Amino acid sequence: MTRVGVVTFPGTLDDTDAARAVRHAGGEPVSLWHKDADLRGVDAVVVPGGFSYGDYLRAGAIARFAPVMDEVVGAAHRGMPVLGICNGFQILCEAGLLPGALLRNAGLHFVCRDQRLRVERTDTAWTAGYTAGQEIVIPVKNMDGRYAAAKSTVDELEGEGRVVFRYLDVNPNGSLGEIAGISSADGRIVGLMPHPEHAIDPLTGPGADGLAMFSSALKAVAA
Amino acid sequence: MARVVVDVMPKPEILDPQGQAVANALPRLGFTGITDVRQGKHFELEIDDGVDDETLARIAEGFLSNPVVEDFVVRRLS
Amino acid sequence: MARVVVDVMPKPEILDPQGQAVANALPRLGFTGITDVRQGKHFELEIDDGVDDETLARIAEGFLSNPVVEDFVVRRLS
Amino acid sequence: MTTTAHVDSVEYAEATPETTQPYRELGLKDDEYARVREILGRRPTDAELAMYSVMWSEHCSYKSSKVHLSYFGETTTDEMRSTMLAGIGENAGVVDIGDGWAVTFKVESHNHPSYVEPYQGAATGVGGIVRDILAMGARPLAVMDPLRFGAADAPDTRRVLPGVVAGVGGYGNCLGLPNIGGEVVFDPTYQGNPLVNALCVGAMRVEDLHLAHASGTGNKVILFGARTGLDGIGGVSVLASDTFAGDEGGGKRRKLPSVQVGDPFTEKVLIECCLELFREGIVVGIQDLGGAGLSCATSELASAGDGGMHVWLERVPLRAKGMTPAEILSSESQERMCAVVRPADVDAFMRVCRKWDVIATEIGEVTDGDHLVITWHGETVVDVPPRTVAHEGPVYERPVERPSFQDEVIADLPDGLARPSTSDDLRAEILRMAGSPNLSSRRWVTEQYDRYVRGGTVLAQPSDSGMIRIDEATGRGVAMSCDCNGRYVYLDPYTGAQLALAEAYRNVAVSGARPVAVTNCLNFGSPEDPGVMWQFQQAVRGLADGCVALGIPVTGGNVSFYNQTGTTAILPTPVVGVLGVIDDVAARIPTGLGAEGDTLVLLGE
Ligand SMILES: Nc1ncnc2c1ncn2[C@@H]1O[C@H](COP(=O)(O)OP(=O)(O)O)[C@@H](O)[C@H]1O
Repeated sequence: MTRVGVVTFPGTLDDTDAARAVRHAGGEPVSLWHKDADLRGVDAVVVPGGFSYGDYLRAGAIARFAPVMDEVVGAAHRGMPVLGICNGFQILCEAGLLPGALLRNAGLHFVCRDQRLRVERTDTAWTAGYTAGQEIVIPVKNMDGRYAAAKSTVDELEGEGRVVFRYLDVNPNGSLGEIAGISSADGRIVGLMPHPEHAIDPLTGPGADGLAMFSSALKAVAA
Repeated sequence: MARVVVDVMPKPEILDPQGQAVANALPRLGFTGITDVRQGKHFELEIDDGVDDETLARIAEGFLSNPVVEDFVVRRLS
Repeated sequence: MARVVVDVMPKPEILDPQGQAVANALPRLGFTGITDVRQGKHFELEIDDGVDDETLARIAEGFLSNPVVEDFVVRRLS
Repeated sequence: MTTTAHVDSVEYAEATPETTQPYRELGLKDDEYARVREILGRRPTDAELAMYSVMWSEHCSYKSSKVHLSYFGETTTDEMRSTMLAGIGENAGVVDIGDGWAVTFKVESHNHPSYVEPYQGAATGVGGIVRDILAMGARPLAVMDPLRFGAADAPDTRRVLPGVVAGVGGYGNCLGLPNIGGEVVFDPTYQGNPLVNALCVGAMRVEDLHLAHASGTGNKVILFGARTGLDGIGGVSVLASDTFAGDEGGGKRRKLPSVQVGDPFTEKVLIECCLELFREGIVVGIQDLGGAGLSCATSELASAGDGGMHVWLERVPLRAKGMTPAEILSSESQERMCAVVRPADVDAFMRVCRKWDVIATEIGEVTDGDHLVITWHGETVVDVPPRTVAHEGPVYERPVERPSFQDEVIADLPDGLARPSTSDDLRAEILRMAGSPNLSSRRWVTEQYDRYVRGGTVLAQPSDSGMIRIDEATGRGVAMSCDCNGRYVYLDPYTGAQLALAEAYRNVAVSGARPVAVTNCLNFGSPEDPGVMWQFQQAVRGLADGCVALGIPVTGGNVSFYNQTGTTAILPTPVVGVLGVIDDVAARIPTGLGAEGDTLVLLGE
C-alpha cells in the first residue's frame, strides 16, 4: 500500500484528519515527528494544518527549521509529491519550496467557511483526479491566508499556469489574484489554504470534493 | 509632514508567548547568546505638522496599545 | 549584556491591512492629521556581549523577518 | 531580592501572634479570619492567609450557593444516577455513554476578566475549562460559548464583543477544538458585565477516568506546563507590598494587573503530553491549575487523598524575579497541571514531558501525615489540614426574599402591545425582528471559529445543537446544546430555569440524540442581595425539579455571583447545557427544511 507521511509539529492540529483522508483514499498514513530527520520510507508527504509552535512569530516560520523539514525539502527536490495544507502551505513557502508568503487575512479575523474553488490545473501530482475548471467546495479556516508575493512572482506563476486553485464567489482572505493554491514548476509540490481533509465525507464536511486530492497522489506515486 | 514611531510592548510582568517562542527557537537554529526576547508591535505614522505630542500620546494609549497589558513608547523621527 | 531592537515592517508594495485599519479608524475616533499608518513587529533582544552584528543580521533576516514580504532594521541600544 | 529576606514562616507567626494582617483587603471577613486562627491555633502566615483567602472566596468555596446546590443532590434518584461516573464535586461530570465510552463535559464562567480584558479574558476562559476536562483523563473534543453582551449599539459592546469573540476563537482554534455552538444575546443589563461562559466536552474509555487525588505515601507531586509568573495574583499583592515595603519589586507590584495572558500553543502541547501520560498509565492523580493556582491544586489533591503532602515551593519554576511564597501559591498563570506519580514512574513521566518540550518539576511528595506542609528554602511557610482549605470553608445561609418588584413585573402583560393587523404591518414586523440584534444571523461570530478541526463535527452552526462523533468505528456520538432566556428567568426564575432546560433538551432531541445529562453555569447578581438570592434559589429548584421530570441528572456546573453594575444586577442567567447520546451519528437530523414537497408538521400546542 502506498505510504503517505503526515508531519506533526507541536501545535499541528489537522494531522489526524489528514491521516484519515489518506486512509479514505486507500493509502497508508505514516506519522512523521518534527524532531526526527527521517521520512520512514514514505512515497509522499502531507504537511497538515494547525499552528505549529503557536505561529507566534509568523505562520510557519519556526516549523521550517525542524529536522523533519530538511528531509521533506530534500525529498521534494528529488520529485516526491508534497502537499502543504494551510499551515503546511505556509511552511512550504517559508522553506522556499513554494514562492510567496501568506499574511494576515485582509479582514483581520480568523475565517472559517465552506469555500467554492476552481481547480485551475490538473496535471499536478495532487489534482490529476479533477477535471480542468472543476468547481469544488472545500472548507477554509485560517488567520493568515492572504497569498502575497512580488508582482514578478505572481506574473511568473500565472504565466506558467502554476495557480492550482482559485477562490470563487468571495475572496476570504484578500489573496492576490484570488489565489487559493499553487504548485512547483514540476507540479509535484502543491500548497493550498483550504482544507481538503475536511471534505472527504458529507457527514463531517460540506461534501467529499477533497478526497480526489489524496487519491490523485496515490495514483501519481503508483505511476 | 513628520514621521512618528510608536512601539507597543507587553508589560514586563505579563506573559509574552510570542517572544518566548522566538527565544526558544533561536538555540535550535544554532544562535546562542540571546538570553531573552520580547515581541511587540511597531507602528509608523505619517502625520501633519499640526499634530501635537499630547494627541500622539492619546492615540498610542487609547488605541494603539491596550493599557491593561501593554506599555508604549512614542518617538518622533526627524 | 546588551539590548538590541529589531523592527520588522511589511515592504512598501505589500498591502498592510492592519495599518490601514488603524488609519481608517483614527478619523472616526476624532483624530485628524494622520495621513498614513503602517504596522509591523518590534523585537527586543537581550544579548551576551559576544554576539556580533553579523549574527544579529542573520537572525533578523533569516528568522525574524521574511525577506519575501518584509524589511527589517537592527539597532543596538547602548 | 535574596531568598534570605524575611519570610513569614510558621515559626515566626507563632512568635508574633499580635501582627496585624490585611485579611480584609484579601476579602476575608472578621469571623472568617478568626476561624482560620482557630483552625491553626495561631495566626496564619502570609502564605497561609493567601491560601485561605482565595480558597474561601465565593468563586472557589461556593459559600453562598452551597446550601442551595445541595438540592441537586437531594433530588437526583438512583435511576438518574445510574450512568453517572462522576458528579458534582469533581472537576467535571462524567457519564457512561455505552460501548465502554465515557463523556465528560462542563461549562464555566469567565465574566469579569472578559470585561477587563476581553480577548485574554475569553481566551483564558476557554483554556481553563479545557484543562478541567483534561484533568478527568479525557481528550477534549469540542467547545461551545454562551455569550451575553450589553446593547448591540452601545460603545462598550463594540470594545467587548469583538475582543471576546476573537479570544474564544484565538484560543480554541489554536488548540484544535471545534466550536460546535453557543449563544449571543444582547441586553442592557449586561452592559458593564458581559457573560462569557465556556463549555468543553471530552471523551475517554471508561477505565481511563482520572480523579483528582493524591494518595500513596512517597508518591511524587509533579508540576508541569508553563512557568509561574505574576499573573492574576491581584489581591495578594497587598501582602507583597506589606512584607517588602521599600523593596525594589514591592512598589511596582502593587499595580499588578489581575489579568492572565493565555498561551494556547503551550496548552495544546500540554494536552497531548497529558494524554500520552494517561496512555502510559503513569498518573495516580491529576489536577489542573485554574483560579487559585497552586493553593487550589495542592490543597485539593491533598485533601482528596489519604495522607498529607509536603511541597518544596522554591522548586517551582518561575517567570518573574523575587516572587514571594504567597505570590507563588496564588499565581493564576495559565497552562499548568499538577500530577501525582509513583516514584518508579517519575523517569517515564519526565521522558514524556521532554518529548513534548513540557517543563516538569518534582515539587513535592505525598506523606503519611495529615497536613499539607509547604516549605520555602527550609522554612515552613504553610502547615495546614488541607480539608480546611479546600472543603471546609465557610457556608452562608444568605437571606432570601422575593423582590418587591416581582409582582409589578408579572402584572406587566404584553396584552397592551400593538399587534400587526395588515400584511404590510406583518411584513414590517418580520423584517424588524429578522434585523434585530437578538435574532439576526450569528455568522460574524461563528465564522471566526473553526468547526471542522478533528474531523468529527457532524453538526455545528446553524444547527440547534452541536454534534460530534466519538467513535469512528461505530459512529457513536454526542450532541450538546446550551440555552437560557434571561428575560423568562427574570419574570419567573423557577419556570424560567425549566424553560432553559427544556430548550436545551429539545435542541438535543431534535438532532436525533437521546438527552442523558445536564450541566449549568448559574450567572447571577450579588448574593448579598436577598432578591438575587431568591432568584438563585428558585432557579436551582426549577432546574432540579425539571431534571427529575425529565429523568436526567445534573452532573456539575458553575456559579458566578456578583454579576452587576452598581446595584443593577444582570438578568438572572442560568445557562443550561444538555448532553445527548446518539448510537450512530449518520442518523442525525440536520436543522432546516428538507426537500421541496416535504410536509411540515407542528408538534405540541
Ligand atoms: N457564541 C457562539 N458560538 C458558537 N456558535 C454560536 C454562537 N452563537 C450562536 N451560535 C450558533 O449559531 C446558530 C444560530 O444561533 P441562534 O440564532 O442563537 O439559534 P437559535 O435561535 O436557533 O438558538 C446555532 O447553531 C448556534 O449554536
